[in-house]
Amino acid sequence: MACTAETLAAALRAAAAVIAGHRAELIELDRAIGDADHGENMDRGFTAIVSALDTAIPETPAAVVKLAATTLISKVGGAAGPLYGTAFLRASGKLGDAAEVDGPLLVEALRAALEGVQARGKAVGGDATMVDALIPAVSAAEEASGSGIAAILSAAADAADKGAESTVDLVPRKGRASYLGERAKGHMDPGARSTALLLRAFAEAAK
Amino acid sequence: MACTAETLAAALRAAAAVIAGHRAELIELDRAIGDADHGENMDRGFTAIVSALDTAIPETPAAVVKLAATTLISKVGGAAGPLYGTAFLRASGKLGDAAEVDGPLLVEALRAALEGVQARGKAVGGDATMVDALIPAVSAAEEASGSGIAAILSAAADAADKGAESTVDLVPRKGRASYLGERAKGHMDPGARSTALLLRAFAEAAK
Amino acid sequence: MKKIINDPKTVVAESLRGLAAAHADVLRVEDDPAIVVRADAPLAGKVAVISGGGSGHEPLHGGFVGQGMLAAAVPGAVFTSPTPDAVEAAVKATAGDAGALLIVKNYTGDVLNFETAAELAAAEGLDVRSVVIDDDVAVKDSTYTAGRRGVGGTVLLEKIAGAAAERGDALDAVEALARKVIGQVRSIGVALTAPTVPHAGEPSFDLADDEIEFGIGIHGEPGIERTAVMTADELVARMVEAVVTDLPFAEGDKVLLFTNSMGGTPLVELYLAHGIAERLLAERGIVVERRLVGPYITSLEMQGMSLTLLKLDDELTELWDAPVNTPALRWGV
Amino acid sequence: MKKIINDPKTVVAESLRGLAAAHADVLRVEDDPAIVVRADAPLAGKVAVISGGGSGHEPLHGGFVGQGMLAAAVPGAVFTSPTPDAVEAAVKATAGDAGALLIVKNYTGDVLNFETAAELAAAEGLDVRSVVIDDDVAVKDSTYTAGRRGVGGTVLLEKIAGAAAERGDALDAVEALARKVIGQVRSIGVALTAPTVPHAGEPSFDLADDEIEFGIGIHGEPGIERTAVMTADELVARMVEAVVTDLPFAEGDKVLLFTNSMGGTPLVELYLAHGIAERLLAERGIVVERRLVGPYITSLEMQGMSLTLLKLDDELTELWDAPVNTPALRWGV
Ligand SMILES: Nc1ncnc2c1ncn2[C@@H]1O[C@H](COP(=O)(O)OP(=O)(O)O)[C@@H](O)[C@H]1O
Ligand SMILES: Nc1ncnc2c1ncn2[C@@H]1O[C@H](COP(=O)(O)OP(=O)(O)O)[C@@H](O)[C@H]1O
Ligand SMILES: [Mg+2]
Ligand SMILES: [Mg+2]
Ligand SMILES: [Mg+2]
Ligand SMILES: [Mg+2]
Repeated sequence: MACTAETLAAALRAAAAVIAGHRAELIELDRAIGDADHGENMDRGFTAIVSALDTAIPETPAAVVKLAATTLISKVGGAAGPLYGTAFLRASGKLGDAAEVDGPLLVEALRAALEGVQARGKAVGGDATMVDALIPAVSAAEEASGSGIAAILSAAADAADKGAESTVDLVPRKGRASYLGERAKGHMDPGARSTALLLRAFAEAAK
Repeated sequence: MACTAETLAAALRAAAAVIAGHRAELIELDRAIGDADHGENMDRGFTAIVSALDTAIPETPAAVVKLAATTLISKVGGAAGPLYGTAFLRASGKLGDAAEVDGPLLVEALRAALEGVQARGKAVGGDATMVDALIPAVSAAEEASGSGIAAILSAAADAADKGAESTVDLVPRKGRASYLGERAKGHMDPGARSTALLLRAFAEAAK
Repeated sequence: MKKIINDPKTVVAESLRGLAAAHADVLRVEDDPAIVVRADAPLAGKVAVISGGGSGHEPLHGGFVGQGMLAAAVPGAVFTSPTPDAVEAAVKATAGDAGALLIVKNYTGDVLNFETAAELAAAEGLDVRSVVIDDDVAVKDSTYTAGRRGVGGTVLLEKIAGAAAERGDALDAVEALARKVIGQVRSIGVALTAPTVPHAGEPSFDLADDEIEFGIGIHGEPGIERTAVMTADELVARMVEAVVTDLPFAEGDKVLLFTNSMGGTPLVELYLAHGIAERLLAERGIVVERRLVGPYITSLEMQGMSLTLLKLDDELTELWDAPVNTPALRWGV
Repeated sequence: MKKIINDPKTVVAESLRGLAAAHADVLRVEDDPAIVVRADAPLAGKVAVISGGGSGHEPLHGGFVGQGMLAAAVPGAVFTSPTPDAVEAAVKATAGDAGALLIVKNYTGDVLNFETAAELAAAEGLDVRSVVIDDDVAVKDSTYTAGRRGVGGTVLLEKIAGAAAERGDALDAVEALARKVIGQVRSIGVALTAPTVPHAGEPSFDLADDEIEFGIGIHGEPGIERTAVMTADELVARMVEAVVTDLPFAEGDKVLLFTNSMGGTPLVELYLAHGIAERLLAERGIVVERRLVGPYITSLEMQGMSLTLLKLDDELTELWDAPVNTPALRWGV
């Protein structure tokens, strides 16, 4: 499947549906170790992305991703808003004016997204944040970079799932969950989970 | 048993112990149809009576009852404080300067107490208040007026128990419980219950 | 029961110590019997406006003691009206030749204890009057009840009577004004949860997760009906309807709208409800000229709210706007 | 969940409508993005002190907008920090040549969103500074946490910075003063119950009937330990100890003591706790010169309280005493 502005928009719509379906789960994860809003925040943001896409789909893949970025920044709030917003913004920056995104370009964009999140939030691997889903996802994507878009995203999503899973045993050091210290052990980080959900939705959409 | 200042003081101490023992029950009754303070109020008042008697027992029965009256008025508050206070005050008025209270005088004092409560609170029989325990108690006392103090008080206590029981089926028209209307049915009036408890305590003390 | 207390028996006394420490510039607390009086009492040449009742409704009444409002407050045990000697002590601590006005909320206990106090004070030659406020439209005022309860209107009455006393009105005038306020103020309350009285240790009543009590008093006493939860729009519409149709308030009337939290309802919800009430009153052509929004007459931690409407005229508005300096209400000073 | 709302998604917007209706003399609310600004904004020649954060902590921040305090407040969704464009809109609506100071509570979300807003505003040539308040001693300030949270001290900071701006201090001076306040204010909080976020529908955490959370933030986030209930004397002693030893506050220090309810704790308990804190500070020779008692920075209906101590000097005391006219804090006007 070609990765154009149109298919990217469709993937974002698919992601919005997945987030809406997991809204309660993300709230519950955040309730356990944070402030019970991550599902609501993500749902508000992706619902707004769908509305924006309903009005008009920008011409280039970069513009679509940038629209998602600015919408997330202006609608989500909380920690997740600026972090995901920056991720999409940096990814968009990589895409340039390409009319279609190929495997290697996608991998570059994913790497840029990760770097953006780390630049903004200063979290490293093992801090029990969305970074723990993103780092293995980007590595897996890089390894699969020769295969097609769908395969790359599938590999990333698989790795993100494992990464999210790994946060269950970690003591958080960033974000609200860090206040809990040892007590946060046994809970999956909501942002890591939403990262894994988004990558899975993109992978499915690319099939 | 002779009814002197000393024995009256002992009866008040006995009554205080009974009220303390039923504090939780009276709170619970008031919780159901009022504001959950009747047991606390009565316990505060009778505890204060015991303290006052610990300092000095007044010389005459009238003075002992008056001490109880003024203590209740200044310590209980709520509806029960002025009502019981007035009851004891009127009863004390009847006792004059007698050194010992006999059956007929006791009955007169009980009647005066009832009249005092009704003068202050304007409740009539059937309004589901302490008056529903007092009316039959005074009638029973009057019928037993020829027998001894103990027998009079026993008869009054028996009648008060039944009277208190009768409030279960009534719709309250006075005090806080009246706001509940029909919904108060099925609950015994806390003030009627405390009246019955007091009379029973006096009857036991007189044995 | 989880509360920040040491012992249910000493809650009120200990709380008053904190009140005194926090607001020494405005008031002082006297012990045994416990009363809260203006720091500058007794008040020479001015009527002493005094109120009181069971504790647990804070800031009412102790939080309204100060310049331009109450001369003294008489706190009883939690939810239990104070005793006559406490009320009498408050009169003696504050009232001078100008006399005193007792503001009594219509509950059997308050009425009986304040009545007795007024008699005691009168017997000592003091000029003491009392007014009974009964603004709660949830109770049918019939021989089948103890009559309408005194609720939210009490706060407005204390402010306005206090302002009249402060500007030097004589006792007759302050009393007449108080009766006027009572005649044109109406309230209704709802409870979402029950309060827990410290000495009782458990909630005062049981309310299911999908139920509310419509028409409660300030102890959560029931009124009109126990009903299913509803949206804020529906709830406030029912409340406005109950209050407006009772007086009734008519198109063109100028009013003060008082949206009160019963304690546990957060401000975010209270302002939401207030906004709805403003809209509904505007739709009826009733002109909201003044407003008060917040937890001013509460029922411990009970969640719920009340709406109070007072019909204004120029005099009442002027007295409402007059300077006041108390722990809970302050402006112009 | 029982709340006086229509729809979790519109709670904040509807609540702001009520706030605007209730306090039109002091503030106005602008929509999309939602911001609360002084009625007389923009402020010519004066620094605009602006704060904001997730909603659900009312009266913080909207209730502190007005003369002598905040120029604008930026309310996010409940417990969710606002977005950069909302913060930027608040800056543009209020700031003039004198610039703006953003007061940011130290939470990852607030810091990231306000930082971005400051960059956006600076890019448009506005002089915008920001300070991050982190007064909560319950959190160890280490690389293992997001750092200390901004809690009760925020209220005092907003008042003092607002007063400095009102008297005409330049941005440099207001910023320096804000940093001074942040350097000498410390807080600790406890929770007895959990708040319920409207969109979540159930309590944010589970606390057993005999447990309290010692060292909570304003969303009920945990801190030091979950422990058994204790008496008010024990609890307040632990809180005072935690705050006093942190700065530390020493014998002879003059302080402002702020005893804050987290929302659901009734005033009768709060004043009781305040009285204990006053006594314990007196025993340590710490001189309480000013106090604030009430629900000023809350966590919806959560029961609990916080204690905040600010070390005073003549300048801070003068700025604290300066006139303020906002919905929730008012004196001298
Ligand atoms: N410094 C950080 N770096 C990376 N991710 C972070 C950081 N802080 C928080 N997060 C992520 O944000 C998620 C929480 O987002 P959300 O609940 O929407 O915001 P908030 O914490 O402000 O309520 C966390 O689960 C975590 O994955
Ligand atoms: N008008 C009245 N006449 C007689 N008894 C009354 C009246 N009003 C209330 N009572 C009695 O007082 C009792 C309640 O007392 P208590 O709970 O101590 O005071 P409060 O109702 O002020 O909380 C009721 O159960 C009832 O028996
Ligand atoms: Mg969160
Ligand atoms: Mg009672
Ligand atoms: Mg009572
Ligand atoms: Mg949040």
